[in-house]
Amino acid sequence: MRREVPLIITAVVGVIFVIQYFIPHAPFNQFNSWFSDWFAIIGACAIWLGALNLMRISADKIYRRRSGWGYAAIIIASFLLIATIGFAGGSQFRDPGTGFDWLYTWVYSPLSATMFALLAFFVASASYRAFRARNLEATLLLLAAFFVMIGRVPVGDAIGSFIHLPESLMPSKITIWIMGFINSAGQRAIMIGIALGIVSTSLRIILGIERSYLGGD
Amino acid sequence: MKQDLLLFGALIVIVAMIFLLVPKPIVFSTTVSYLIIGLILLALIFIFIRTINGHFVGRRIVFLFVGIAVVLPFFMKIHQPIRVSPEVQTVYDSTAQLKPGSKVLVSFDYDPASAPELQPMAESYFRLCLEHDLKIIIMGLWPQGPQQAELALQIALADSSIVKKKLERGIDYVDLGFQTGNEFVIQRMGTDFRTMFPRDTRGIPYDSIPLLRDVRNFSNIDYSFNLSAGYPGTVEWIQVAVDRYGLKLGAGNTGVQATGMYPYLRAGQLKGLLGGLSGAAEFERATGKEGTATFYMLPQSFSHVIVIAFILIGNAAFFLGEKNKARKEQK
Amino acid sequence: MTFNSSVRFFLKVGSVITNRTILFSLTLLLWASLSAAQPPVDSSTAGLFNTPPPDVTPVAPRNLVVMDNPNDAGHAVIITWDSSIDDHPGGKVTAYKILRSQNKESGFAKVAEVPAGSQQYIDNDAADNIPYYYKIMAVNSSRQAGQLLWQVSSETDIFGPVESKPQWFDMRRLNVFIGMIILCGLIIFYINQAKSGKKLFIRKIAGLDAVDEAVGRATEMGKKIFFIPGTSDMDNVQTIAGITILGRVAQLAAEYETWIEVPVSRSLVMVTAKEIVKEAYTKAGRPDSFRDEQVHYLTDDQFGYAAGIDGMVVREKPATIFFMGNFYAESLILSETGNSIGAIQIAGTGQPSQLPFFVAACDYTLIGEELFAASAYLSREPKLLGSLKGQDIGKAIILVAIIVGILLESFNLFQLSNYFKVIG
Amino acid sequence: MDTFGIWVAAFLTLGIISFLYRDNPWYKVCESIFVGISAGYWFVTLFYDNILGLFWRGVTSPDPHYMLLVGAVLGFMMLLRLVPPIGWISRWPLAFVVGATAGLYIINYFSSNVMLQVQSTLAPLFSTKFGQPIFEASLYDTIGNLVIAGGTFTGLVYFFFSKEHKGVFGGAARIGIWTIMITFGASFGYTVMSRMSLLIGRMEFIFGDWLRLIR
Repeated sequence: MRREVPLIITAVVGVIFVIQYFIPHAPFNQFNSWFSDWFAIIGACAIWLGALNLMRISADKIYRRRSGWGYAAIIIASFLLIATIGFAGGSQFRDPGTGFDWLYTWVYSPLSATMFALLAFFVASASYRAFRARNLEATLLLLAAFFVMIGRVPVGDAIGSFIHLPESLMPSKITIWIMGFINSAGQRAIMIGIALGIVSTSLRIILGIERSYLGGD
Repeated sequence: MKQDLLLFGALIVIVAMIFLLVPKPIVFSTTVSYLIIGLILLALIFIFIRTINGHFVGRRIVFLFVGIAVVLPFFMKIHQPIRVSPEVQTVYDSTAQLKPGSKVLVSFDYDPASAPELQPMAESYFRLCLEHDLKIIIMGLWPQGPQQAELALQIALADSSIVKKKLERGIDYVDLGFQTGNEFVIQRMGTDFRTMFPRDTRGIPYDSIPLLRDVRNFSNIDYSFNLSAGYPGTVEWIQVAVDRYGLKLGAGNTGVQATGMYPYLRAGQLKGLLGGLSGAAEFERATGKEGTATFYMLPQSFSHVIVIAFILIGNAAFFLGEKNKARKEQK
Repeated sequence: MTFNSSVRFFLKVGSVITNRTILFSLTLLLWASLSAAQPPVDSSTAGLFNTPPPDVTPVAPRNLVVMDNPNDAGHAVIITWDSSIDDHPGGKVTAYKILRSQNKESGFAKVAEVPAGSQQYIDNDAADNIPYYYKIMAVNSSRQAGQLLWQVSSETDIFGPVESKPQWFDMRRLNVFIGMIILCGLIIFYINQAKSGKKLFIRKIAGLDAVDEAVGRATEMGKKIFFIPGTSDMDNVQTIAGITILGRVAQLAAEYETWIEVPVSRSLVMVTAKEIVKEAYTKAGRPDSFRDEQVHYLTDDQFGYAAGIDGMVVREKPATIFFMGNFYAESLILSETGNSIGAIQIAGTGQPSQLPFFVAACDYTLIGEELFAASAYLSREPKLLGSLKGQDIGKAIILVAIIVGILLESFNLFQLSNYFKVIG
Repeated sequence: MDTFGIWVAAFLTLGIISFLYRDNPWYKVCESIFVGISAGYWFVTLFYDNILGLFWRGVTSPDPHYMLLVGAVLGFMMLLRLVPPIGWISRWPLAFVVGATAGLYIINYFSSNVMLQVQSTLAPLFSTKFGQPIFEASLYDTIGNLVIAGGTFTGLVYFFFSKEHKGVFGGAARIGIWTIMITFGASFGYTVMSRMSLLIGRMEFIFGDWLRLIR
């Protein structure tokens, strides 16, 4: 019951979802959108498990006075704050002017955007450290990055016309060429490879060969 | 801990000083701007010499320079030339060549986190459509997308040449809002828009909106522009709307995503692409109206130069280091 | 157009007599007489507000074909026609009206109006298994300031009956079907062959050879191992591939008695990862060492998750970090922070846009397909290795198709790419 | 309220940026707020959008979608994890999700990534389109077409697992990994751009909206 039933479910559902693509007849044409709805509902149920886990681990930290328990308290407090405001707000909870919207605009968004913006710094430090012409592969990586970087800003072409480069060798032109041809080729190879890997992995899952996601008995 | 508190204190003092003492806004004259650039260059040369002597700079120095390179150009007055690349020109041409009254579907598939790159595109795209009397249909596959659309729309509508046209919501443009379901939304729109968007954001039924009277599915859309920052986004639009329903699609992407779009661009599945902030700036150039993206391009160029400078420094040090090593081994 | 005017047209054309014009004119005459023989039903000149100017009535379209729309879920009839000869820019057709009835004699109602130039309409409102009759009306109308000035039209014959039906197989996708059968067949074939004991070679994958070393180093240093399964949910095969690798890594960690911690951003992934780690500890013979808090949830939010992990990384300084699964922009935030504390980092993702960052910031990176090969590589289970072989043969077929196809197309011999088109 | 909001946002923005210097209490506070607020944000949003909006409204509408009940049953089974003795039932919905995902992915990736990408790779080398005169394309396009064909081909060779990368095959695989490395470099360089723009956006907030130093 604990292992066999799930394996059968996976196999049957897997096959149905493959063949639905070829069958325009009802109900097969509906499966795709049904699944997206179902998954949305399952996910919304499952987030309770995650939220409870977060609360439990944080509460445990506070209870045992582990290092940084004060920050665990902030996690619980901010979670409860937004959840309370959200649920108190009813179905109009995120309309402009509500507390939820305020938290979204002035707390959530700036935090998100700043975390995202940290990437600017990390991109710089990563390229400073990693882009060294150690061997041929690393040199190619470096050169491609270099050309695309200067080709994507007006400064690149300004330098190009300053040293009288012919039109076809302008950094922006080289960038377009690299992006349009070499990059397309590399992306394509990677994409086809990934697709084959995904087909194979999915097939192993449907056949029940890859079953570790089910855990033990 | 003590050190941290000291630093926080210093920061508070600086902020207070800025608020109380510094005149606002700050604008550097061109001479001062070039002087600052010179100083930064000197600092870089200093770092370069130190690195050659074997003192590698730490991450924090790199961070500091990136910060400076992004912030200082805000106050500078320097003009830089911008060239329009073909994929950007295609978006412009495909849109500008539409007959007045043609319907353009603009999907907003991003959130505020990607706004710095995509918002300028949205603004200048709306402006272009409205100037050419195209009818705009707005929708979003990301929950916060339509809010971003409204922000961009307000800016485009406030443009003096567009105010004159006295455009009306529901007749010249309409916002259908957000719908959950990712690519399935696109798929269902392939047969009927109405099933996915029974009402617009104001709650007016689909059938009562004059603009949408003859719009049933993608076959009634003359061009579509998708602003995307990830999933669901341009890839899904291509896979469903373009491949299955033959929609003509152009896209504005974040710089990261844009690389992945080139295969589609070459395969002709995508008609035009604005990639990242430079794509936005080029588009502003193509439309002949410079805006936020062009203003952002200066810090952009600066920070690029800084990153390239550090790559060069790192490589020079690496090569000289190798040479030293080889010399030692010979001895 | 009347018979007389056709004749006049014929005479005019006839003044320059060549073989082609004779043929053309005869065809035209034949058609004109046919259309004249069937007086248009609604060649009405019914002026609505104004009387229309003379000679504005368009000729009805020809060659109407109505049939069930193929390869669909039913409820659709496809109607095609050849444009009216008056349908050209500046011509006498402004639109076509499609009329439908369940009765051949009467009851025709408009189902749609399409602009001039159209030659096809799909009626998506048809009920299944009900016979319908169709006719098309070429319309010429004039408007001024939104007001209809006048409208004239002429109709075709009635066509039908036609019934809409759903189909059981989408013939347009036959090529995808055949391709998929071949690829899946190959994989299954080689899985079976591997089961029967045939030895299979697998090339070295550096990133996976380093797993032992990475876990070992954490053990030596007495530090933790972090395993980050990405920010996608269980509805992504990359996540499943990632947490499959977690099983092998966790077992190794359990054997070495090293603490492995898995912060996740999706609740379903948390549930699954818990099962997997627990099972790994059981397999390693240490079921009691497993602690529930080893796998814990942070937040569904991409950047909230990254902020949380960054904090954990700098505070707990793990010796080894694995990134396996689907990543977006957080990839570099996480791996640069990991790099700054000097952890060994092994990453794997099938997200092409994030691979460059992992390559730059991690010690080892599994590129795309290598991520999906990892579970076979690490376990050396024959069945899994067999599937890799099947994949490779599929790849070989693609390579041959690329060479042959490009050559054929280069010399204009055959357009092989058409067979790879995905329609519908 | 907005002025206060700007100050809160500035506090949080600088707090996150302070992480670049090193881990510190300010960052820790911001991080904890971020984890808590974002977890709560999705918790609330998913409840309203998916459970109330999608499921409840779908089932109670005048034209009810009873198929949504399947999702609700599966979701409920998931929640049985909270009852340890029958927690194993939660494997059923999981098996369902994994099965459906596997099925959908086989098809989606096979049709979009294999078929379509192969289709676009199969293009004439010396002309822009099938049916055009054979040597019609410019040198620029011809070289490009050769690069695409060769790069895709050798890139795929690199991914072969069951054959040792030796001899001619190994040579092709090596060219393949070069192509892939150039691709990575190009993607990286291209990305630097958009990462910088994100930072520019944040800095404009700090120096413009908050400190009001920019025109």
